Formats: sequence, structure tokens, C-alpha cells
Amino acid sequence: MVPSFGEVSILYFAKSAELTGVKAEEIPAPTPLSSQQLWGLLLQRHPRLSVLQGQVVLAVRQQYIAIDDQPVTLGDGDEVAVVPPLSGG
Amino acid sequence: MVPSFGEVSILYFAKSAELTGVKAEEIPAPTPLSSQQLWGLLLQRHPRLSVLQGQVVLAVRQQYIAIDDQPVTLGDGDEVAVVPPLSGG
Amino acid sequence: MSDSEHRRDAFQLSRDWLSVQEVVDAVGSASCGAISVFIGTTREDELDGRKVTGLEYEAYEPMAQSEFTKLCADIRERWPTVAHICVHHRLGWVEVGQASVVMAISSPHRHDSQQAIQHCINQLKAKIPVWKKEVYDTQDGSWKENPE
Amino acid sequence: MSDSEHRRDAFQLSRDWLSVQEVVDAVGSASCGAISVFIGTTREDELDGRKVTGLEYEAYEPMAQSEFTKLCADIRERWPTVAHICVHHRLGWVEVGQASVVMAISSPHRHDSQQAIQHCINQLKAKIPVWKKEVYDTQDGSWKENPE
Repeated sequence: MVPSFGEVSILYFAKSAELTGVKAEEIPAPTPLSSQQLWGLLLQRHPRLSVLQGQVVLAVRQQYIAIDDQPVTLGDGDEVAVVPPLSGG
Repeated sequence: MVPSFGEVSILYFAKSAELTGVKAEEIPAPTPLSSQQLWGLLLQRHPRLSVLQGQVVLAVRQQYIAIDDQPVTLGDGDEVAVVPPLSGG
Repeated sequence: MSDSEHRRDAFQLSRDWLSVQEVVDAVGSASCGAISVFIGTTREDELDGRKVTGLEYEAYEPMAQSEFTKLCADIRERWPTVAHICVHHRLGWVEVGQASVVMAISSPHRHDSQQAIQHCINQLKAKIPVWKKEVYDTQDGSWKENPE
Repeated sequence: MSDSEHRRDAFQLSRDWLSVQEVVDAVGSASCGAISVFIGTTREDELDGRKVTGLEYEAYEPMAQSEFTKLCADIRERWPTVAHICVHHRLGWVEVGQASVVMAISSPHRHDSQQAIQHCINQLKAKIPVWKKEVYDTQDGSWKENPE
């Protein structure tokens, strides 16, 4: 499969938004890629996110995914959220 | 011990009040007597109470007591309630 | 809970509509993160083709109060972190759909108040001298009995 | 519950004070004898000598809604008699002592709503994308983390 690039919307919440200084941004991302590679792209843009290493998960199109080597298929305009540990309630 | 007689207040609740037609009355009762004997006195006065046989307990000075052969000590003016099965809540 | 904050046990038998907010406010505490509430309501029901229109409640009032005091002591022994306990119970006529009992318990963390509220309603039904008669659209009624 | 009565799942994120009565009314049903309610409030607390003045909440709002929908399906599968489910959660600034979440579940008999409400708050904390930052009298704050 030939990788293609799409623009995806990244949303940052809670501590991740404090670390990046932004709440949302568009980034180009090749697809398919693994969630680990996607997280790597975010770390490249925002090295301070590394303090959340091992604690975050992502949400792709509103579905939680662990950060691992499973492939993620992203379409143009898809929404990906960085999800630090939850603390609702 | 020489039995003595005192006046006790009998309170009837729920179905027992419907069966006796009274909510409260004073009756003379020897003391000591068993709760079974006390229940027997009430049955003599109000034979219709027998439909509650095996289902009621008594409350003597606001403490539940089973109907059995345990002795009950009653003082003049003590309050005894006939307690059909509870249905609060 | 700070030592200066007294633990409150409040029990009320009421012929009026019960306010959930009032019962919840009675257990509020700045040291508690959790309030568990239980509301018992009169269900629409049928018995042998007769429709239940409401319930008629009565209580042995002073003993209901003394049994509530015992129940609170029992709850506080089982769940020592429980802060406040409040129970309001209706007397007299309660229409279908209305609350017959509202109870609330507060505690610093949620598991204690959640377990305590279940114990509270179970023990209220088993121990507090209150009775209800189901009244039907045929004007007759029957005294209910809580399961053991 | 009669077939004609729809089961309601209501979720609201709100910047205003939460009304317990409103949440309770949202689950009322003539076929239900029991309503269980849980209220989470902001506790007075200290961290390293700093006093907590309140909490600042945020949510991933559309996903909070979709996770709530999943949670309701899960509850209804576990407790099929559950009638209505309503959860109101605060966003933004919540002062110490105020409710951050109010939830109510109705069922014909009490055990179902009592078990369901415990599952609901546990799963809300584990699954619904909401975060809180504890804010101190020193003006700084720290993001909290629910235990697993």
C-alpha cells in the first residue's frame, strides 16, 4: 500500500494542552501509520509532551486507541484527540 | 414472686387496628407474664386478632419482642404495641 | 471530617410532599465528596384487575424515631467515615408517582455512602415501624408486607 | 414499564449550578418504585499546605456524549429493568462544596437502580473524557487522575 498524506485535526486536552500551548491544530500525517508513530509525530512537534509518555491514549474519530504498533487509518479531516488520564466525576 | 396487676397502654397499628376497631386502650395486666400470655389477653379481648397469629410481634416500651415464653416485666402505664408485618419505605 | 463538624442524624415523618433538595442539603458537608440518595416512589400497579391509586401510610412515631437512632448507630459502626444521614418518610395519603421516602448519606469517598444507603433502606424496611395500605380504585385496600 | 413509555438517556454538560430535583424529575416514571441518585461534590482539601479553592473542569464534548451513549447501552444490557438514566456534569469552574456531577437512575425495584448507579459513576470516571484541575489558594493547580 502506498502511503498517502492527509491533514488531520489534533485536539489537546487538560495537561496535554498546557504542555503544547495549543488546544487544536491541523497536521499532515501519512496513512496508514501506527498509533505509536502518530504519537511520535506529536512528540516531534511538542517535545514537552514526553512527560505524558506511558500515561496517554489517543482517541481517533472518538474511539480510544492505545499507543502501540497497531495500524491506524486516517482520512483527510479526521479528528485525533490526545487523552491524558481521565478525572471526571 | 407475687404477681401484681398494672394498667398498660396497648397500641394497635395497621391491620391490627382495623381488626380491633381501636387504636389504643388501657388494659390491666399481671406482671410478670410471658409475651405469649400477653398476646393471649389481647386475643381474648379481640378474637379477630387471631388472623394475625404467627405474623405479629409486640413492642414493649419501644423494644421489639417475639411472642414466646420469655417473661415480660410491665410497669404501670407501660406502652405495648401490636406490630403487624412492617411495610415502610 | 474536621472534629469541629458534628455528625447529623435527621429523621422526619411528614404529611407533605418530600423535597429531595431539602434532604440532600441536610447532608451537605465541605469534607465530603459523595452523597448517595435513594428515593422510594409509589408505583402504578394493578392487583386482580384493581388499579392502585395510592398508599396510606401510618407509623408508630416515637418508636420510628428511636429505631432510626439505632439504625444510624449501626451505619456509623459499619462505615465510620459516614458524615451525615437524613431520612424523610411520608405519612398519610401518598398518590401514585409521589415519593414515599427520600434518604441521603454523605461520606468523603463514594463507596461508603453507596453501601450505607443500601443498608439504610434495607434496614428501614425491616426495622422501622411504618405500615402502608395499598388503596385501589374500587375504594378497598390491603396492608402490604415488606419481604424479609 | 409499559411499551408505550420510552426509555430516556439524558446527558448534559453544564456551566451552571446543577439541580438535583431536575435530574430526579428527568427519570421519574409511574412504573418505577425506585430512584437511585449519586452526587459528586468538590471536597475541601489540602495538598502540601495549599488549600483547594475549587476545580476547573473540561471535556471532549462530542466524545463525552458518545461514550455516555455506550455506557447507557452497557447499563441496559446488565440491568434490563432500568427505566431512565440522567447524568448532568459541570464544566468550567466549580467551587469547593458544589456538585460536579449529579446522576439518577430509575427502576421498578430498588436493587437494579442501586447497582446500576454504582456502575454508572465507576464507568463515567473510567471512560467519559472529562478532566479536572485542582486549583489552590496559591493560584497554581494540578490535573487530577481517577484511580484505575
